[in-house]
Amino acid sequence: MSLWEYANPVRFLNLSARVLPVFWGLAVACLIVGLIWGFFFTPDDFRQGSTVKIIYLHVPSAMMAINAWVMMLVASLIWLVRRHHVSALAAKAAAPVGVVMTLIALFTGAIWGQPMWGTWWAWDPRLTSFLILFLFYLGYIALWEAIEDPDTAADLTSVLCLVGSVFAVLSRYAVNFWNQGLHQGASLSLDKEENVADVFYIPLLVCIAGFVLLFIALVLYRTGTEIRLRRTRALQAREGRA
Amino acid sequence: MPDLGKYADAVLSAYGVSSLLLLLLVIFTLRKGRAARQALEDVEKRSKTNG
Amino acid sequence: MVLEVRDLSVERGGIPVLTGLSFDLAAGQALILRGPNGAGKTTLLRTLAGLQPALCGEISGTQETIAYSGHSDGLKAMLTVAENLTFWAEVFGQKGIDRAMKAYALEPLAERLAGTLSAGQKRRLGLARLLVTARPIWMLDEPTVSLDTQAVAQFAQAAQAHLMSGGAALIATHIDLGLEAQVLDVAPYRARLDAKAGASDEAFL
Amino acid sequence: MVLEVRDLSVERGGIPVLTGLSFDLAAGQALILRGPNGAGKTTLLRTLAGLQPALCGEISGTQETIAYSGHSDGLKAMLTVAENLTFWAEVFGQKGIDRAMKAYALEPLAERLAGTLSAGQKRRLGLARLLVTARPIWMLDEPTVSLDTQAVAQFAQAAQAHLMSGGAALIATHIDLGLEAQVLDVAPYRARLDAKAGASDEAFL
Amino acid sequence: MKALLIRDLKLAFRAGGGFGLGLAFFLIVTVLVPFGVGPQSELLARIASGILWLGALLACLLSLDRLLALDWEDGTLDLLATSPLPLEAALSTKALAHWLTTGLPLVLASPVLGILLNLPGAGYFWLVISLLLGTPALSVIGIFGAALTVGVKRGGLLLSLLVLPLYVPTLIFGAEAARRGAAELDPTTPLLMLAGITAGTIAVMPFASAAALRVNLR
Amino acid sequence: MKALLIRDLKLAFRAGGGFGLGLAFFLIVTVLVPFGVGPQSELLARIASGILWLGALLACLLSLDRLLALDWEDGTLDLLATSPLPLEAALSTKALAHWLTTGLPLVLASPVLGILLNLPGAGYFWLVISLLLGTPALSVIGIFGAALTVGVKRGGLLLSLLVLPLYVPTLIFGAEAARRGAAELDPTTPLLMLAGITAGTIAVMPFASAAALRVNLR
Ligand code: HEM
Ligand SMILES: Nc1ncnc2c1ncn2[C@@H]1O[C@H](COP(=O)(O)OP(=O)(O)OP(=O)(O)O)[C@@H](O)[C@H]1O
Ligand SMILES: Nc1ncnc2c1ncn2[C@@H]1O[C@H](COP(=O)(O)OP(=O)(O)OP(=O)(O)O)[C@@H](O)[C@H]1O
Ligand SMILES: [Mg+2]
Ligand SMILES: [Mg+2]
Repeated sequence: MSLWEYANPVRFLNLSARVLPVFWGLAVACLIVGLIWGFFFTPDDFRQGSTVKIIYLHVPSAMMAINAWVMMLVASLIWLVRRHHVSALAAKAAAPVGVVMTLIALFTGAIWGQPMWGTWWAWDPRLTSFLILFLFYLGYIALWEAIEDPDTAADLTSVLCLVGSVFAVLSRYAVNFWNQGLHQGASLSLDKEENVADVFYIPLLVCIAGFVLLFIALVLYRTGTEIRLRRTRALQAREGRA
Repeated sequence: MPDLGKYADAVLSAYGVSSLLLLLLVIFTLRKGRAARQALEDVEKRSKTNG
Repeated sequence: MVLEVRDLSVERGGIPVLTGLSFDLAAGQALILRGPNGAGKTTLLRTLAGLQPALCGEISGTQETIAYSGHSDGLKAMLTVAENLTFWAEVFGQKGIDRAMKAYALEPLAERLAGTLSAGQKRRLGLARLLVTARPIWMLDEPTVSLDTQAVAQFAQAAQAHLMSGGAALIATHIDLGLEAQVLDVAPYRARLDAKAGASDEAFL
Repeated sequence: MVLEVRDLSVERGGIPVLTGLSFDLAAGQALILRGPNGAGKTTLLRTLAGLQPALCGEISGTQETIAYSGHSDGLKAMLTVAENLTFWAEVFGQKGIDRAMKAYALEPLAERLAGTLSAGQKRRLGLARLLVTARPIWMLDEPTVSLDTQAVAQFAQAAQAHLMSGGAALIATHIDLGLEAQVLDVAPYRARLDAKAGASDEAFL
Repeated sequence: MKALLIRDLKLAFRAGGGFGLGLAFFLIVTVLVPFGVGPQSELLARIASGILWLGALLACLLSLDRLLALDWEDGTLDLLATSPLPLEAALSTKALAHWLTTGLPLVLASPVLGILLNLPGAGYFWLVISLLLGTPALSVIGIFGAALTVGVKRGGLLLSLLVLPLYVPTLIFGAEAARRGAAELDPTTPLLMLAGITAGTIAVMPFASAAALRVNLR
Repeated sequence: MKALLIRDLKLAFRAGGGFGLGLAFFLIVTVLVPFGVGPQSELLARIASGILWLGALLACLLSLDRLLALDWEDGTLDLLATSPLPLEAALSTKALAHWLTTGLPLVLASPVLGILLNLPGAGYFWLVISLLLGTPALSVIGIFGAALTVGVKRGGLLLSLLVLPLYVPTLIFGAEAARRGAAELDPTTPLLMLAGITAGTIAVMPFASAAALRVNLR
């Protein structure tokens, strides 16, 4: 059986009904374990003091904010090429989750920045391109909301997602060129010397897993909601036509 | 409760706001989901009774 | 046959509106679409004109042959009558608007801005546009709205001339045009509510 | 007499269009305005409705008594049919839209967004609005454009009921409404080009 | 009037209705400024309160053209003008709806955007106060401009051109109050002027707007 | 195509057509900035080139919604889509017309407005060059946004929201080049990047725009 068959809405609903409890459970478990571990049972960093605990929120949410857009990009491509409705609806369902992730990352980053850099916000390349990503999210959601016909909306938002991705990458380079950075480098890459120490590293991984699972659970659930709304709409439309 | 030192405000508000945002997201998601389920059931019931 | 339609289904807002429609249109023939409000005449015409995709079925003969005229006329309020017509003539690669101006008695209005015309005068200008497209198949959606009897006669005459010269026309209307033509009532083709015709909503039923 | 017009001149774009028009409208009476395209029917109706000033002449009886309906229907695409009607009912201080919905068979469409209606359905909604204004004099500009025969009959019935209950109506149209009414042809009142009627251009003639 | 207010709010919140777009534009202008003038935070801090006021003004300005134009195009204004509601009341109601859906959100969002521009700590309070006092004037003046230009096809930019000079006093006093607040000087005088302008425009403008609209309708 | 270009230019120059309004908006934004940030000339000189770029961008942005919306409303787009002209060509032509009536005047006016903002002498040349290279990209990206939102009633602000993030790279390189020019540094690198962006968007965007428009027409 090919993977595409799950793109049938009914099949998708059935499947997601079965796996959703698992994802919800795992997500909540990982988040609770990871965050409690991080908050209560990790030492303070010698330079950053207790603020290092923010890493358990900031890094996973920032990662998910970016990954959510990538997921939307893939889903949009699938919709454009294969025209599976579930795919378009999944992209629609993921966008608000992505926005909240972005907000969390922005907020925790800003709070972290105040003690670390002495400012809430700096026009650093990573921060700036992240902010632009936030704008793309807003535009994407606004476009979905503004268009009445669902298929038209799916097509147009997909095109926007594609073009937006290209420009997001372009902006990243532009911003890099425009200003030199202040923000942390890649601290998770395993081959680097200055990796985050293990005491911080393992609970961080648990938190990341928690955010990923939460994202999956939310997107599956929200996709189901979108499917139901779309079905309601279809039935109502037919009622009205009668 | 671990001793957060002088950064207590920062750390606590970061955790507070983040969990609030996540919670709101989950609550709104579930509420919208439930409403959608309800609306769909209503419509399906109607379409069955009406023919 | 200049236009052949086989087993066509059209949709509007994700819902099939008409299904199983088949008809032919020969050169020199006019076909009048009738049906109550909301039956799907506008949707059918837009589909045939290529403005929206068909759900299923075959349409042949619509490649670069269609002059479409919908509820709105595509007029620019700030261009004069003559400028409006000239623009469309050039877009369709034609020269000369005199014949069209004459057919609808627009000469006295030639230098008026289109925005200052009355409802019926605007409509006449919209219809005159068809004459500068040199396209063989006219697809008209309620062409005689707001026209007085004299203008309706001008339209009938222009349509007759178009048919005589080998053109064809498909016209949706509720009123009598004074044109001898076959009538196609679309009401019987109305899609049933549960019709599976590939509408975009169908996956959700 | 609910409406009295004496020696009225109306202008459009600074030029007098109709001059020396006098007529009365009694309760229970309908008057149909006829005239070729561009004669000035729309201009006359807008003047009587108080949307533009008259050049000269007297109009009496139009204070808060007029329900006007022009070429466009004042519908909001993003409100449902019921919401659109309710809004107008409240603006005119009325309650209840059921009668209006019923008169034009709009109940099945009540929850549809007005933007997704067909041309004729929109028009029906626009006409239903008249029934929630509770105003005695209707001024309608080509009310039956795009309507099918059934809807035209609904309109005739609603208008008849309005007249029976002591209302009056002034209707500009090119087609037959199936309504017994006096006819006023405006063509004879057309302003001559050099008519001095107080148009804003006159000072420059 | 209540019916009109509710309808306008409903329309704003419906898809394509424009709620939140003013906000988004405000956000975007604020974000773009550093791209234009460069990212030096000390420079940004100096221009922050001015730019925020300017951004709020522009966001307001851009939403003006949907204020009346949509109602004009679909004939609603013709019908409203023949309805029992006086045009002055209708326009005041529409201005109120505009402020609720555009001005108020801008006021609430301004502190957050202040962070992006490095607004000095003392500035936040006075920025919000000055915007709160000033934005109603922007809506009322805006509706006057909209009434003036409603007959012009796609008058958006013409509208901006007409309204901007009228906005200048509000901007001067508003930005001055915010700037003084940020520099820890006393902002009372400009704030009083601002309040005076707002009160004056609210009292007078609806009549001017209704007069302009009546001319345009004929 | 020539007919379309001529018609668009004609319409722009007719009353209410919008020619010069972009320019006026540009002027007004530039004039308002001193009211917002205060009149210190040294401060203004530092932000001048950035503000001018920003003003040009906003002026461009505001004229976008008349780019397609008018043709949509009166049915011209439906008719164009059934005409022999490919939609890609039609949209490119419209973008060209937009640039000629909006972008080019902005470029020509920018030195004059530079004086108002105390732009340093070395900056004028590079400001004009960078605008000349950058504004075509703004028009082409803009028409993409317009094609996306053309079905949305009065999509003006939504259009801004969608287009602005797309404008960011152009703005960064353009303003950077102008700033470097004004500071007597070497502006070649950003100018090259700017030229690259413009060339790339001109090559690709018409296809994306036509695709979006086709979706909207159906
Ligand atoms: C508003 C301010 C901030 C924003 C918008 C922000 C944004 C981001 C983003 C986008 C990432 C990349 C995630 C990924 O590539 O998967 C990230 C990672 C990270 N951030 Fe921040 N950040 C901010 C402030 C801070 C501050 C103040 C610190 C600490 C001093 C910090 C520490 C980190 C760390 C350690 C990582 C992980 C780096 C990696 O492994 O890639 N951030 N942040
Ligand atoms: N955007 C839309 N979304 C959903 N349904 C729509 C939409 N537009 C039109 N419809 C519905 O599609 C059906 C067909 O409409 P269409 O405009 O083709 O009718 P028509 O035959 O042209 O009617 P009329 O004689 O009134 O012009 C109608 O029932 C209408 O309500
Ligand atoms: N803005 C304007 N400026 C100048 N002349 C105008 C303007 N609008 C309309 N006219 C002219 O005024 C005259 C009267 O127009 P009006 O719209 O009243 O005619 P009508 O009788 O309603 O015609 P129709 O039957 O076509 O609707 C027409 O000759 C028209 O060309
Ligand atoms: Mg129709
Ligand atoms: Mg008329």
